[in-house]
Amino acid sequence: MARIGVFICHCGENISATVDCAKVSELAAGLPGVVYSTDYKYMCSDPGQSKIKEAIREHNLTGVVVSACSPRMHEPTFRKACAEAGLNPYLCEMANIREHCSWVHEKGDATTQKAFDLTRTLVEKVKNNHPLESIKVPVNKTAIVIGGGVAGIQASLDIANGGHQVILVEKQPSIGGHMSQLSETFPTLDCSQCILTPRMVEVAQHPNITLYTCSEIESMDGFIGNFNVKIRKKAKSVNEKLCTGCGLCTTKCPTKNIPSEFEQGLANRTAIYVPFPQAVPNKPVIDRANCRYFLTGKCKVCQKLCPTGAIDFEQEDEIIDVKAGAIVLATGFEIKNTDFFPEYGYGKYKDVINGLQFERLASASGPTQGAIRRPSDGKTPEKVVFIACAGSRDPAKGIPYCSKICCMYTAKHAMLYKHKVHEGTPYVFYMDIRAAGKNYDEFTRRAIEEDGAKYIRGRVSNIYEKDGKLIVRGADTLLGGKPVEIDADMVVLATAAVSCDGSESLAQKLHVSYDPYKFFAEAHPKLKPVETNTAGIYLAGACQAPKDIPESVAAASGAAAKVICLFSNDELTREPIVAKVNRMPPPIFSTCMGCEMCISICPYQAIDKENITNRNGEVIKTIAKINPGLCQGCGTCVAFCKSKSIDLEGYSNKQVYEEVLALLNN
Amino acid sequence: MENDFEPKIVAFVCNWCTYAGADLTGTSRIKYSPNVKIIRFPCTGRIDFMLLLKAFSNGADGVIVSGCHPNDCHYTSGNFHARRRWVVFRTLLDFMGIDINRITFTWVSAAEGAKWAEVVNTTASKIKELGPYEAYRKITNEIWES
Amino acid sequence: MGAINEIAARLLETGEAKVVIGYGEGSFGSVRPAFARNQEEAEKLIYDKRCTQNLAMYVYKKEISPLRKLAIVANVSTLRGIIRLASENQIKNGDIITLYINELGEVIECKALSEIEICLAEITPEIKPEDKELIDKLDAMTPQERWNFWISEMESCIKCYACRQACPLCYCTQCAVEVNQPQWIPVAANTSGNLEWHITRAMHLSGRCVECGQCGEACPVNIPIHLLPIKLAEEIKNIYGTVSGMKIQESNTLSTFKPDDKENFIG
Amino acid sequence: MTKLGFYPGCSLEGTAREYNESVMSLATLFDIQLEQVPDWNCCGATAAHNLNKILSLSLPARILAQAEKAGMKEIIVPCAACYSRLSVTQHELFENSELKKQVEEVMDMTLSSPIRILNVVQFIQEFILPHLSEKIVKPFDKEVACYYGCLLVRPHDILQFDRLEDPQTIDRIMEQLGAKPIDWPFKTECCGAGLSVSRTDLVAKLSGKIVKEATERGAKAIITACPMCHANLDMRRSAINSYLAKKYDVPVLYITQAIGMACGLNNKQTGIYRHLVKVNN
Repeated sequence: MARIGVFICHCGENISATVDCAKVSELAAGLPGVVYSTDYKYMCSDPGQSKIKEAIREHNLTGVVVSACSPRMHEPTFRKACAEAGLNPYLCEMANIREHCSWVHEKGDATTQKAFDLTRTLVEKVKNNHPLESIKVPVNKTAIVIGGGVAGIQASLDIANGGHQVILVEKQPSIGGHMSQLSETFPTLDCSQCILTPRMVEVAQHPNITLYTCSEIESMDGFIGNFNVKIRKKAKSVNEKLCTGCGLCTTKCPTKNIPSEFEQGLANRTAIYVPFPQAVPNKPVIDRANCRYFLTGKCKVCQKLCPTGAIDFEQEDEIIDVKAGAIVLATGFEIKNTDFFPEYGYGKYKDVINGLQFERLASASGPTQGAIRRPSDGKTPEKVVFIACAGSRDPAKGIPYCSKICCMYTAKHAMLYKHKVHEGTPYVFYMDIRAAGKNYDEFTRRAIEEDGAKYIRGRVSNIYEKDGKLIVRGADTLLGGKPVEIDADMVVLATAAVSCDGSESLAQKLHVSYDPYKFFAEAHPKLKPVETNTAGIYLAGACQAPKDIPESVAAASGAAAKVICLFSNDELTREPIVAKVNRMPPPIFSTCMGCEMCISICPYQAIDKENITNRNGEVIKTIAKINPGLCQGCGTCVAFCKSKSIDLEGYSNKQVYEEVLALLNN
Repeated sequence: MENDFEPKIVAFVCNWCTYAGADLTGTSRIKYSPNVKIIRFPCTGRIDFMLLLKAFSNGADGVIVSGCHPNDCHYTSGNFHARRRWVVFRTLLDFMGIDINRITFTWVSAAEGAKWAEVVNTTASKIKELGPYEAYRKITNEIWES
Repeated sequence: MGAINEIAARLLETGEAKVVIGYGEGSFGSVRPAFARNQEEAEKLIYDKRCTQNLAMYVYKKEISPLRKLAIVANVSTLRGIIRLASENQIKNGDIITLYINELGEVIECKALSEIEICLAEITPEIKPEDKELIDKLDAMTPQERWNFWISEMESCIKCYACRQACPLCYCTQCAVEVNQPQWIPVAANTSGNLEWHITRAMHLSGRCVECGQCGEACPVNIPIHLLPIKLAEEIKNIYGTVSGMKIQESNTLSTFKPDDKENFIG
Repeated sequence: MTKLGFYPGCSLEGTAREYNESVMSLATLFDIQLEQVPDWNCCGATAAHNLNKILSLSLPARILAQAEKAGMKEIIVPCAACYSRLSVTQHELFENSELKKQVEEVMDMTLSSPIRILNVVQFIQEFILPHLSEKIVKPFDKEVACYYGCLLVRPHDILQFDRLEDPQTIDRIMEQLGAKPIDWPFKTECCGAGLSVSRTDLVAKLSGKIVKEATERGAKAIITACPMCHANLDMRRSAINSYLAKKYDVPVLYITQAIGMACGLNNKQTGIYRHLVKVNN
């Protein structure tokens, strides 16, 4: 006979403000099989958990229902408490009366009734729960880090220094990411490359790190501790083993006018190229889309020049199979280009540039060696207008969020400009100055007060070219919306930071959630900021949301710590939510008829055939068998099985059936 | 005329997308009709069509079935299998004259808290307009009357 | 003596088959299934226009199954039933010799399942005109009228499960209707339980039904119950382009998918 | 003969009579019959929509209901303000059933389904452009400044017509006529609109900018599709010129007039003789 305990949480006033918790408890006490029922202010607190533990011991409970917040929040907490009191943790269920009830309905009888209905439903479920044992699975102690920007570099180094193998996968020919493009960094104005390149080299030289550049994730299956990943290593047309990185090949390439990605189109590169001088690995690759040989079938100049015979036009993409226990996503962000803004000339004015382009102009290693010159005619601009929130915080542009980094880097840009062009005037159009961070506000104040950047609070409505000037028309909202017109020489748009192209398909390959803007979603906005909903996959850096360098690095180290925690176990326990094929006494053995249709339905190839033999070893019957190590518990086979021969622990036919009945029959 | 019929609606949802989306509705404090009550499943693939029948035979006036958007399934393909199952099931129910307007199929992701509220509210108001599922009640009540 | 009798006699004589499942004369001008185990019985087998029953349902029955190898006299729906059973691993290649009688009345002896596939490749299965007519009629009705139609039929169902027994694909040793933990479908015959049973049966046949109509034939109270799986088979053909029981390597339509499958009803 | 619904609105019967004349002549030339919405009323493009929301919706809703009653599947609305009011109203009502109910009660008519509401540019694109090349007798061989104003493209969410900040459709049509549209930044600049009467000084300033910029960038004509814009740029030219202290004589043409001229219609047919700024053929 079931002996169920019911615990109703007030969650401070989060639940009790709209639900009469005492009444729910009282009603629950009257349910058949419920021997104990109570309510308490904070069930998840220590005293709250003690109440549960005491009740389990005192009333010899066979099942526990905690009606509180979402089980996605506290199910592990309460299951652990039950286990500590000697009750199998899988005999504990939660009714979600906060997110699904108290927070979404007005105070009243209907809300209290619903809280009770949900509680009753879970009481009926828990009556049909079975004690389950966690499943142990081995952990492969190799991590895959996807993306080699500063976050990916940090995560890789941290995990590698923790003594584990790391496979770092980078889409571009070099690691370094956006940080390698930056001139100087806020709020310290230290040189970005000076602090980043040593770490890039460290990655290349680290014995625990394997680096694949020009590579992307082809597919993934498996689960935490046991991922199988296929990496597509794209043909570089240069044999890395033979290449010494001398760079001779790049000197005579006849195709010299390809806009350099690294220089943001402000300079050109050749078809065989090293993206930038400090690239890691520092070996050239051939851009097949632009290479004369691949376009016309003639040329091969680089091959003739190469002293080691490393140029290989026949090289093909390679698929590398790797096994890993954890994956860190560090794919970063992109910025919107100027062509996103019709009102600012949608990219047709050469002297309207984006923030990254300005970084290259200001960079000592950039196309102008750090001199601020406008792209159209190379003249030093006397008036530069910086426009913050270009696209960001603008629902009409589909980007309602704040890109977070622009306020700071725009202040930095204004400052760098003023430092390089003393007689120049920087104007900054802004909506708000968001400078929360260590030494950040001081930094923006400095830009305004010491370097004399002219900050104008207002939006720019449009920009047009006239007589060699860019006419910037906006409003000064601090002066009652007074129209402002500036005849600028150059305009820098702090364009919105957006998720990378392809992040949606990567998320789908890895089965991680993403938000409407295709940034990867964390498992909990506050308490699990570097985890994803898929166990074993973690987030680092701006692939989650716009982040600056310190935040990206912090998140990367956080993700690395999570990976190292995971790898500190040889085995990990998994929830035993797996499907099972029933077994019966002979001569039936199982009601499974061996139609094998479940085999094709299983996304994890977890179902196989099992032969049942007699004493002589003859096959009497062939039935389906589920490998609990591979099964992830989706239950698709369960709903599909015609003879009801498969059932799912934790969501059994009996449990869900009783839930439906209990929910409706009040 | 005020319609004071309060329909009973059961929502069968997957844990990873819609359940989490409904959590987000809560976290965002978006209000919706209390008529809908959620039963949690690991995946839409787990939702047996027979549960929908059981819901109607136990007095539900409407049903919502919701999971991850195509390609977003936590288990890769459970929702794809479910989708085919629902296509066939709907055809059958419609062929038998069962009111398919009482079943809402939808995809609600973990980020779509507002969409969940909208799904619930539109379903609830639609079912309110349709009224109690008397036709089905009639055949289930017969068991007790005979 | 016809070709069918000669072949049956030969198979039994050579021991290639222990039993030949076929048709024999019944009472009052009807035909009945016949099981020939010797020369004498082989001579009594007949085949004519009346032989429409799908005999594939016998091949896995516990009285027949141990007699494998079997031979079976087959019309098109029997062929499809056998192929479908093979694709669900209920028959293995070599278990069964099929004696298919084609349009011209010729007997085609298929020893391997692949030979059946070749016969089927020439055939475009069509549902009976009277079934099509009734389905169209029902489709033209309002949902309310369809409901009334089916409920009045369901009221007369006595849950004898003859429909299940007659179906070549209902081979489970434990049917979903017999599961009592939970009791998905009530044991007693009542309208809602009957409705649930027939919905379940149709769903379990979806993507598998070979459209022989035997379930409807078998119904003692004449419910056109075969229309349910047949309607689904037709819809599946329209939507997914798949036809069950034509090829062994086919997978069940409902245990496969395409990412861009139709979903216009999902919001 | 193609038959289409037609809503002229007040401007086309008053200050923009020449617009109406040119639309009608063009329709005749291209074998199109424009049938007026029976018993049409004001579109509500007045101060009313700042004061009484239901009234401002009910006025255009009645026009839509009248069109629906007359069995019209689409209506051509040359005036940009009318086009905006009708489109916005239709959108709001079919998005919000409560509001729709309220408005239907007010006008005592019902709206069953949305109809297509086409502005003059869409009308030209769909019904004139396919046959245009065969009718051109005298290419419009001039630099032109295509001026869209605000109401043709805003609110973009609802109208979904052309690029919000840098519309292109009139430019493309003018190219078909043989014209060279200039690249200029003031395509959707404010002309001063309804301040025409109350604050002519402001209109002179705002419209002045447009006239000046177009002239300086070499335009020989300004092409418009809105009676309000036309009024401000043409009728207020003397105010503009005295504000700018310079005589600007760039003419302002409705797009339908430009097409009419290229197709050999006479001044009477295109109505250009009514303009205050003289048009040289």
